[in-house]
Amino acid sequence: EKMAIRDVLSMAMAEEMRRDDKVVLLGEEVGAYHGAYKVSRGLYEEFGPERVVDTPITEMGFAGIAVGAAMNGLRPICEFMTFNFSLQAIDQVVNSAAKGHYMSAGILKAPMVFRGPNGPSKGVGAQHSQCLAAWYGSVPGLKVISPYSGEDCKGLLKAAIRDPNPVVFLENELLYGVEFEMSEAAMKDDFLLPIGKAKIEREGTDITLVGHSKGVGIALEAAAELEKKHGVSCEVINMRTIRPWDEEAVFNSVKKTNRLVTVELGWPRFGVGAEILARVMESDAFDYLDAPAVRVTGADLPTAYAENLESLSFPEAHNVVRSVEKVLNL
Amino acid sequence: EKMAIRDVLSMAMAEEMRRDDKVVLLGEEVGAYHGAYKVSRGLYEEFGPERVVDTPITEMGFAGIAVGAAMNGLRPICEFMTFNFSLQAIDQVVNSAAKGHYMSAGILKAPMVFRGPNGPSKGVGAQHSQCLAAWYGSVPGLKVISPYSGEDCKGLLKAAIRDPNPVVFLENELLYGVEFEMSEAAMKDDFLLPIGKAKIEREGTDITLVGHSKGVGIALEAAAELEKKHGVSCEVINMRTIRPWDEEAVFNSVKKTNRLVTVELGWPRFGVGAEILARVMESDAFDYLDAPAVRVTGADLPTAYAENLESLSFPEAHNVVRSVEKVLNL
Amino acid sequence: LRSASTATVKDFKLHAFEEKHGTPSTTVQFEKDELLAVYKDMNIMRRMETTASEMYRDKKIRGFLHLYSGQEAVACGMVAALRPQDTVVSAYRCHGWAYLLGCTPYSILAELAGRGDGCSIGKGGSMHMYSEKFFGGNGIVGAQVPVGAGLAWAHKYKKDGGTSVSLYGDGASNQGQVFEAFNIAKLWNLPAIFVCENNKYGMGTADHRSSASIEYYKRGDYIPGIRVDGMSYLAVKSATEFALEFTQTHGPIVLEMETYRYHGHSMSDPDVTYRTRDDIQSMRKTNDPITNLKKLILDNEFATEDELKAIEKDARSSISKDAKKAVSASLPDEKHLYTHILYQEKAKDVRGCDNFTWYNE
Amino acid sequence: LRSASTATVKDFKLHAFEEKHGTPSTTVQFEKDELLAVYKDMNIMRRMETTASEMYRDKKIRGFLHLYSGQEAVACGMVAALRPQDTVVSAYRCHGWAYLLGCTPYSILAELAGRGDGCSIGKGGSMHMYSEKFFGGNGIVGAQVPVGAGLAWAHKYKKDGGTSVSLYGDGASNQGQVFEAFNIAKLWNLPAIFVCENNKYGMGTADHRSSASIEYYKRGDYIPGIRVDGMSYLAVKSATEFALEFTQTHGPIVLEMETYRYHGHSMSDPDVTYRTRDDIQSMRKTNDPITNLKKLILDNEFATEDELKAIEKDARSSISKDAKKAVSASLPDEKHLYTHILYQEKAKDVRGCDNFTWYNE
Ligand SMILES: Cc1ncc(C[n+]2csc(CCOP(=O)(O)OP(=O)(O)O)c2C)c(N)n1
Ligand SMILES: Cc1ncc(C[n+]2csc(CCOP(=O)(O)OP(=O)(O)O)c2C)c(N)n1
Ligand SMILES: [Mg+2]
Ligand SMILES: [Mg+2]
Repeated sequence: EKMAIRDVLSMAMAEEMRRDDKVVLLGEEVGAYHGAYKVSRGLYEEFGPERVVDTPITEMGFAGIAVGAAMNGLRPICEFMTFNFSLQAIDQVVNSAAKGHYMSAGILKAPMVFRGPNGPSKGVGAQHSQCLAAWYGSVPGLKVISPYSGEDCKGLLKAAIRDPNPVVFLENELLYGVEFEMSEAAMKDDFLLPIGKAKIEREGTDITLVGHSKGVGIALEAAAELEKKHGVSCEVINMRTIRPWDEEAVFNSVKKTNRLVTVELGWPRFGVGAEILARVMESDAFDYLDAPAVRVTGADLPTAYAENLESLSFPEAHNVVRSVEKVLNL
Repeated sequence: EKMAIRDVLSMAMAEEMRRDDKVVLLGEEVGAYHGAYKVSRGLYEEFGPERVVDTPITEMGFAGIAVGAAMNGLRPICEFMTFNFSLQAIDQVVNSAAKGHYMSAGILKAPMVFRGPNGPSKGVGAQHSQCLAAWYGSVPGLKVISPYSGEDCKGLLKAAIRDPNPVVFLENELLYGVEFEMSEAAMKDDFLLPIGKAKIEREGTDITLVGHSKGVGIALEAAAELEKKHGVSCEVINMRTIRPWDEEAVFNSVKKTNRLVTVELGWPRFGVGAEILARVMESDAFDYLDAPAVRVTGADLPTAYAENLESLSFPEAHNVVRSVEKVLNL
Repeated sequence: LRSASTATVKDFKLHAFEEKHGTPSTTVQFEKDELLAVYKDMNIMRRMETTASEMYRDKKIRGFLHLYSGQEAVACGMVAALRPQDTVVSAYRCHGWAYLLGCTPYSILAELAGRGDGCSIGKGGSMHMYSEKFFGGNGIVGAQVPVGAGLAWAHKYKKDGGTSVSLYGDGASNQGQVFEAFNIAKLWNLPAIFVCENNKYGMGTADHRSSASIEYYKRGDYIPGIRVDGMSYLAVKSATEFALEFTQTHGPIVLEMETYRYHGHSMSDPDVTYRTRDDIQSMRKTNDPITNLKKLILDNEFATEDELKAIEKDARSSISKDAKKAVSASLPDEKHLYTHILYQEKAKDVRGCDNFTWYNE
Repeated sequence: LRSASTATVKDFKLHAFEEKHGTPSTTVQFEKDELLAVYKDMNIMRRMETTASEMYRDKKIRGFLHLYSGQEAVACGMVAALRPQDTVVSAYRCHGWAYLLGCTPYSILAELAGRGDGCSIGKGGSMHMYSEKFFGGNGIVGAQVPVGAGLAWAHKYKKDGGTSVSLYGDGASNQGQVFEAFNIAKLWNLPAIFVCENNKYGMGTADHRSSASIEYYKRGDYIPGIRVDGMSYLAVKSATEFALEFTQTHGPIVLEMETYRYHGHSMSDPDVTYRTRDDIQSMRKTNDPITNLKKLILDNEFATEDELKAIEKDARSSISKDAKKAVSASLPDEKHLYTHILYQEKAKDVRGCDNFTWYNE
């Protein structure tokens, strides 16, 4: 069965809300309007205004309210219309939700999910295109998920909602309408995926491509092209989780393929790829590298609106292809 | 002449305020109270309440006001009592100040400085100990400075105030009271340092240590100890600027010493060291590495209050010594 | 034929006014040329938005597109009152403001089409337009309000006699930073006009669902406020003239403009869940800012129906010409990918999307 | 001797009250045992803070230390009225609240000394103390207020009859998120008491220098507010009893507690630039919450001067014993460096300060 990501996400939320009446959804336009991107379609009708709650446009306030509710027994899903707007609320995510459990030596607990679209969309300009994976990924006390496929979204959003810790769940607007194959298991309401485990999307022998979110799709596209063009066999790893990220999966793959390229849509500096390259260098996988790894990332600039400039601001398959060719000396 | 960092910073501000009457300082307690950490001592008396302006405890508001004032012809220095509180204002720094010039194709300009203590202090707990160097460092449109010595603070704060772009200037509370030697030149009111250039604090041949802020001090301490203990000659590089960081200086040093350890006080994941290791791997300096580089960082956890736990949360010279020993196989 | 006259506008509702503050005048003067020029502006603005919506449907405009139709009297009335030293900052619903404050319709439509001739060289898009006195155009709800207070601070500091105008919506009015800006503006006695353009909805949320009090002119608490008929050019002009004076002596003021948005929130808003077609139609029929102005002109015999029709037609044809030109203009030069990252600094070693793509100016 | 009585407290100032809301009573009942217990609590709180300040001077306490002395009647009066189902969240000036809501003085002093016996195992310190009903202790000014509204939302959702109390200072009152919390609390009709502990200063800034309106009980605008004599245990108790009832029917309420802080903002505040020793002394002499309570007890002949002296002495000696024990208690076990990073999950491969130091539980 094929399902669009937005429907998978709402299915995941609906199932968890059926299972546990402490699960509530709050955010701007999540209720009567069904979400700015229609991710919560049907939930208001099924669960009513007490559990699917429209908020004013006050991110810092409602994020803090979600934290308080989590600490007092609810399991809120706090939607940011986009994660760009979470910058207004990031103090609550970091200083209240993430650090509370530690500072209180276990007394405070904040079982909750912050979710919404992250990273670039199309034609929305500099203020609406930022990827926050690395920022949230750096914060101890959080878990951070960045899913790619339908199954990722189903299994990981459900796991995030059940997790007793604050989880940041980074969706991608460009994928909301994309349909992914769903296995029979994934359609069931007990389908969970483990947070912190990567997935090998495509096995390969010559080089490892590691990405998250839409970066995985770009890597897969590049892999197909490289196969065709050069007969190169790429192993593509879907990180799925940014914190804690699955080092072992990446290290093992590098040990097999001896080459590595990372793919992400965020800014290059101090990003996700930086951490991966650094960890590879610090680990025993390093000895297996036959060539230095390189990163494919968003360009190091704010996002322009015009299509031609925008398309140069975010990586496409050709950036990966070129990088692989360089790494493999093709 | 020796001067404490806090006095150097206030000297730098005073000189620039004398030079240009568009330079103003605003923030919590910067005026009559002279700053929570006495960094603005004397300014209120010399420049009066119109130019040294106390704000309410409303970071998002006064940061936005500073941005607006910069866009309308002033050159504000916006003090965050600590950069932890800048999380409440980070949207204004990123989405208004940093992106404005680009989005407007040059119409908007925000010549201003955001400054204050960044990173850990002593005994202040999890919410008051965060290093934001990597976060701000990732944002195009910003310049980010993280000085170490008295001369750094003098020359770079003055350069930041004169820079026509938004500059994030990350001080360190633990260094405020530390006295540094100031050259005659540095005591003059025309002393400027170039943003974006690193400084070799200590020449060496066997390994390169790269750090910023207090990390430089730790590296220097470790270098002395390594010299004594093993006769190892460390080259210590003070990054000074985080964005754009001086890749060339680091690459050149690595080409000479063939080994690298980074030192920072922030969280390890997606941090400053990650970017340095990644760039080294991506550059031709990589071929000169005789051993993989490793990072010394803060521990990957919120900061505990108790002294014994806190001291395990932030790197000290022994972490650098151990890392160098491993890299050099001593 | 007369060339000047006066009319009486709806009563203003006042909040926290004191004796010394005076009150805005409900008897408003106007001139023939003025009204005809404004009539032209309103028609251009309306037509520009309609054209933009068509361009969007034709996929000539991407991303978000927030249209200002229905709210023209607010921008026109305020700009009529502004003096050269004043400044303005708004949110993303900014085309009309950009037009009145210096961007040509062509440069606006070209911006929407993402072309190099756009007022932001195609780098900003619908939400990010600017001119010398217009500081945007801001896509982050509420963020422009402290920025506007900062503009006011600079006016005061420079003693240039300017006042800043900060526009925000009924939805945005609940943002904490709005209250932070209020507080500082009052403490520092800043020449700032805070303007809530209450168009009744923030996306799909009706005002009373987002705001515990919909008396937006009172939400400055200790800041005097005026509720203004935002569908009347004259009422807006009068309130703004008053407010400009006021701010130079008494500090900040809040204006609530009662207005309405005809289009969906943005072009992707199906606009079906929260109001009916009939609601919109009845507003269009009974209280449209352009129709209101037309009536004023006709009542004063400043022009005939036919003369006004001609203005409408001119607006239509000039916008249509601009639009055609805009969609066929060339894309921004690729070098603009990496210009304007920093001011007064050429791009140096800017990393592109892979390690083998670097940009230098 | 009587064992119960009533007294009349200062008039409450009310804001935005309606008929249906009723009013808090200025005639307040109390009992002998109650007052003596509160007298003991206040003395313990005061003594605990004085002792902490000494420990700080002896370098037994590090970092920040914000003392509550002068404000005891607020916490004691409120906690006296709270019911088991209610919850509380405060800022960093939280020792007194932690004590009244379940932390022993020993565990508090041990926390301040950074010891393993501390109420947060030494991981929190002065600003971060908690108990089952006390959600801290928050070092970020203003951040606790939305959190408190969230506690209230959960009460309402769970229908447990609880009300949340969120405390913030006169400085914090200007934070935007406070207004965001107000708005949502009113829209959702949350059982939330927002309490501004107006101790006249935020660090070195007097209330009128941080706040465009210092009528903090009015700053909820559309939310009813009460100004309360925060130096009177009975006034606070009465207002809180009223507010608890109120919130269960009418939603949020704002209480302003007029109080005073005797110590500097924190121990590093020299406390010389913004007020004089005399200011503090005169407050201590004329309107001290403990002295006020003492007078009430004596007037009602619930105890003799000597009996009260004995309570004071007991407090002193028990705190002194606790302090001695605290500073000699052992440091937290090093494993607690990496416990409690995540809930219900053992630390796994937590990176220490170098690549050769990793922690696992
Ligand atoms: C901080 C932030 N949150 C959410 C959004 C998404 N958003 C854009 S416009 C809007 C509605 C704003 O309504 P209002 O302030 O009434 O202005 P109007 O659109 O009616 O002009 C929302 C929720 C945003 N851009 N920024
Ligand atoms: C967001 C934020 N900004 C600044 C600070 C620094 N700070 C800590 S307490 C304080 C003063 C708060 O005053 P008030 O709210 O009146 O509370 P009081 O200390 O009087 O109890 C300040 C500025 C902080 N902790 N958090
Ligand atoms: Mg609106
Ligand atoms: Mg106070």
